[in-house]
Amino acid sequence: MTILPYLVAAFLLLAGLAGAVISRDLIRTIVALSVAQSGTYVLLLGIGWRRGGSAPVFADVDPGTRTVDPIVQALCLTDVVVGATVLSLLLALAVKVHQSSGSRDPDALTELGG
Amino acid sequence: MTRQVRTGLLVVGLLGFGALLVAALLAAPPSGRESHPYGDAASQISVQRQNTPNVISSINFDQRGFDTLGEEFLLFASVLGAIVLLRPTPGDKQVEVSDAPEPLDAVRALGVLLLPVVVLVGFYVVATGHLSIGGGFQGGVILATGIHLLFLAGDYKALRRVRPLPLVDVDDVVGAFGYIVVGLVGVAMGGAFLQNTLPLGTFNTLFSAGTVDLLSVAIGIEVGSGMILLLGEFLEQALGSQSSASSSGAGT
Amino acid sequence: MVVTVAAIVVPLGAGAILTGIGRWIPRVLLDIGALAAALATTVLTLLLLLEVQDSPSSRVVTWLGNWTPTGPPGQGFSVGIVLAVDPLGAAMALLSAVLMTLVLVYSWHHFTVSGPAFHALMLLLLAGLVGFSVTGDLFSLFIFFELTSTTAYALTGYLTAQDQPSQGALTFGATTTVAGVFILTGISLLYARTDALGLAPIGRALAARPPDVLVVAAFVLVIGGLLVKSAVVPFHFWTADAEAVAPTPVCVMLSCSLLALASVAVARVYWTVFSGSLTPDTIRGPLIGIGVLTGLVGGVMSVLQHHLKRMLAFATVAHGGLFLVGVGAVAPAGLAGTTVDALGHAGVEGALFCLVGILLHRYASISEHVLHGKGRNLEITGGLVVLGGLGLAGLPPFGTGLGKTITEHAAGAHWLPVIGTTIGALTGSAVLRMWARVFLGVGRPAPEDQSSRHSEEPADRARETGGPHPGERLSATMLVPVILLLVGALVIGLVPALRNWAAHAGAVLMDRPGFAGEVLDGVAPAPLPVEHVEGWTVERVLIGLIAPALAVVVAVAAVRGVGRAMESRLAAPLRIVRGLHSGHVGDYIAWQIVGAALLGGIVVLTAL
Amino acid sequence: MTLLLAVVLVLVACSGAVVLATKSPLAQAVVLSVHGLVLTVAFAAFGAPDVALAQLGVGAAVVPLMVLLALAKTRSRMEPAGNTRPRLQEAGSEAADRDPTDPE
Repeated sequence: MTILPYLVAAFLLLAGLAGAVISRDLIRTIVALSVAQSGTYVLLLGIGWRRGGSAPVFADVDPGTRTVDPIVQALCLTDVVVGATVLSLLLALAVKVHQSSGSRDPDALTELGG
Repeated sequence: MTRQVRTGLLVVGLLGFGALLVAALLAAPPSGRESHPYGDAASQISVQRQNTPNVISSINFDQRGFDTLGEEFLLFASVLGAIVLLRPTPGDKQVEVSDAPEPLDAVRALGVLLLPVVVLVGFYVVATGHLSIGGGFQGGVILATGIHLLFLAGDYKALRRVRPLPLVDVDDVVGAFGYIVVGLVGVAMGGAFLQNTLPLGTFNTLFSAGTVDLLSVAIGIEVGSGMILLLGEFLEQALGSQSSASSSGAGT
Repeated sequence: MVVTVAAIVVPLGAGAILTGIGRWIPRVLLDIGALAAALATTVLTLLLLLEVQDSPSSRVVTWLGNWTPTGPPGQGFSVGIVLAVDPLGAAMALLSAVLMTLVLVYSWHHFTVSGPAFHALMLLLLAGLVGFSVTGDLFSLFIFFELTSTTAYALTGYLTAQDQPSQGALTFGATTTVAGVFILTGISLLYARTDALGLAPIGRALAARPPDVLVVAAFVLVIGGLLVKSAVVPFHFWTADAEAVAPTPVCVMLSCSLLALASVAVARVYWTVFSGSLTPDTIRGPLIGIGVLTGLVGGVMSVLQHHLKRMLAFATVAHGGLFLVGVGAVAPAGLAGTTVDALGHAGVEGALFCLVGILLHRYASISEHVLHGKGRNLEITGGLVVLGGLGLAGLPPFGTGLGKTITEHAAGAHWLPVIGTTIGALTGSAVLRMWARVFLGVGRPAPEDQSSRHSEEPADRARETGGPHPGERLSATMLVPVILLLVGALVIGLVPALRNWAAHAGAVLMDRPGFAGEVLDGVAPAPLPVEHVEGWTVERVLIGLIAPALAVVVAVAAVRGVGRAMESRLAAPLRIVRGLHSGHVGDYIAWQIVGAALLGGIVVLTAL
Repeated sequence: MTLLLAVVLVLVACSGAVVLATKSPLAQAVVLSVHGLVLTVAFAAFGAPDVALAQLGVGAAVVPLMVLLALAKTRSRMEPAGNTRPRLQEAGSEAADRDPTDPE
């Protein structure tokens, strides 16, 4: 159990990168990158997890309660939102590429070679 | 490179890179460990000094508020960039938007009924982010998705009506600039940039935690309007305009 | 203290305001507003540099939100974020602000835009660059890295009328997204080990125990991510694709500012975070090796291009390799070489990009083939191109030449001057050959590249500049920035105090215990020994003349067609090198993974 | 609690793999949404309700929707010429997620 989150994170990361490399469709490439990004979220939360810790919100619980690490959650939270907007920018670029070249297949886009 | 070469390169790279990554993760302290000194210190400060029950909000909008400033402008830049990229070029002709085929009445009714509820929840989540689960990021996302329930309900024209893009545009700027202004409050009151110099109020009440809530609202406005603009632009692209310059570019 | 924050917040705020009001104000007010913001940032970063110079420790430390650390000396701890400006950080911020001001002046006349997005994104890019140079926190370094990436590839894809910009911007965007994932994973690993996000506390915690595979992996991930921005083999592929299609002002910012900043960031992160664990000897070999390889690949590729922006982009890659050699010298003098070279290169390369932009403005083409002989009556532009080409080759007393010789001596290997001369000769010859063909019209027209062929149709390049303007008088707003950039590159090579200042700046950056003590405990560090770096000597000037001379010879040979025989003999290996630069997103990401694996393997061998 | 977490984490890995293995781009967008939902559950199980809330909106709704819309926009051009009239309608219905797996 103690290394399972790490292994899942590494799997998502590596598989996502691999998917981005072998993809034959720019939008699939971007989706694969988002899977790789989700690996970093799992890794962050896995690192900050504390066995038996509660959520770091002290609205209804005693201030002394043991919680999981709030720092990684703050990092992860901002990253979830920002990761999405970065992906949107990539998607916009993919739309634009398709608009002018008529294809989403990176193998068919050879204007920028050599 | 041919596909075979690329795949071969990938396999070699993944083997090496994966081995390094997994070895490093095995050498890391295991998940679930007891010691989290930074996190515990942040919790303590949040609850005991800053009157902020939600530690995440205290970190995002107080202790590490500068990161959030950067994140906010990252979002702002992405939205601006996506709009510029998706904006119709002179060759495109605008096509009058036709509604998608009639959805089921039940779906439409559900969407229309849910809309005010979701929007209300969004505002609530933004406003109480310093107290309980939520805050500007989450509330903003809820607001943006909530408004787009109308699209799922098939009423794109209605969506266009309730989504006054120029206003949202202004909100986007207000959210981004508001964060800086709140940050400057700290300077105006003789402290550092983004210093939480406002009265901290009573623990666990709405008007407490000083600038945390203000910054959270600024982020809520920014995230909400940014996401609405993004989704709006993608919707306009998919449904509204159609490229006529396409044929000239194709086949090159 | 206030100045540091203001230098980041002013361009951010101005970007937001321009976006808000830009739609209702005429273009000229937009230009003035953006220019005023860039000028204000220049003044602020200049003040910051002066403040840093005045400080006895050569650092200005600002705890944001006033979260000043507490705890006994040696164990200072804070939950907040720190901006820790050292001389090199302030200088890089100033460089970015100056370049931004100049390109905004340049784009006044050159660039046809509608709406405020271009100006706003440029200012946000500037804010990102300043923040990237001054932050003392690893996570906010990542945030500013992402801010520069996002704005940069949005700006790259700005000209959406044709397919190329989007494609170059997409490969750029995808590779930097992968780089972001790398860096974030590295930060996570470091957080798991040290429970800290600041450069200083992480460095302190890592120094307390011997290195292991986690430290190596974190090093590879964070540095590997940064190396994407400093365009180092095999992470460099995006550079030419992005710059081939980016608007000229954006090319200048990418080539001259971002690349140099990323190289300095590599040095900063290594010295403040990892140097207590991974000793300098472990990274010296890998960094110098990568730098040399990058220089050679960039130089060869530059000669092979006939698309002028791609040619200059590869010249940038080649010089970026030399920057990394300076970082890999792991000594103050090495960083001094990197700094001087980076500043000189910014002047020369920035001027060349702007000059190519003038051709683009006039003839709506940047293909060497199409432009053949077109520049016959552009004497001033042509003369400046020659000066730029010689400067790129490192002609004394250009700052590029001085930086190169300092770097070579600091790195120590006796064969390095040969490499440096080769890189200078290759990149310089490409520019001089282009000059001979375009401005003199000698020889046969250049062959066409796959990439330049596509930028020929008259309508194509018109997007950036609003159509060809063949008979127009050369506008002062376009020419003055070019001249200022070239003069700057000369001054940097001529002011003797600069190189000793740069060496001192390098020593400050490398002082990990002093940095941690000042940031975390508020203890002024022990004074550093005065650095002295040798500048131009007769011997160095003579050696420095070899590269420009060779560049002229090679350029003449190329124009006369002598090179063609050699090129055909070398055809197979050259075709392979060219073929690797395929413009394919998947290829580039695959190379990133392979590069990280190789770097990891080498550092594991040297460090563990 | 830890058992739940372990099960959810395995599910996360599986849903991620399914996203990558899905061939049809439209189906992939839907599976991506499922992956986002599974991640939401995992974040909640990690004791991170704040992150889970953001992920619910972003990962399960916004990103898949944008992918769908990008597909709708880019798909139209791949169809043979002369078929332009009905394609706006199609794009709309497709993006509206009525039956995303159906190619026509």
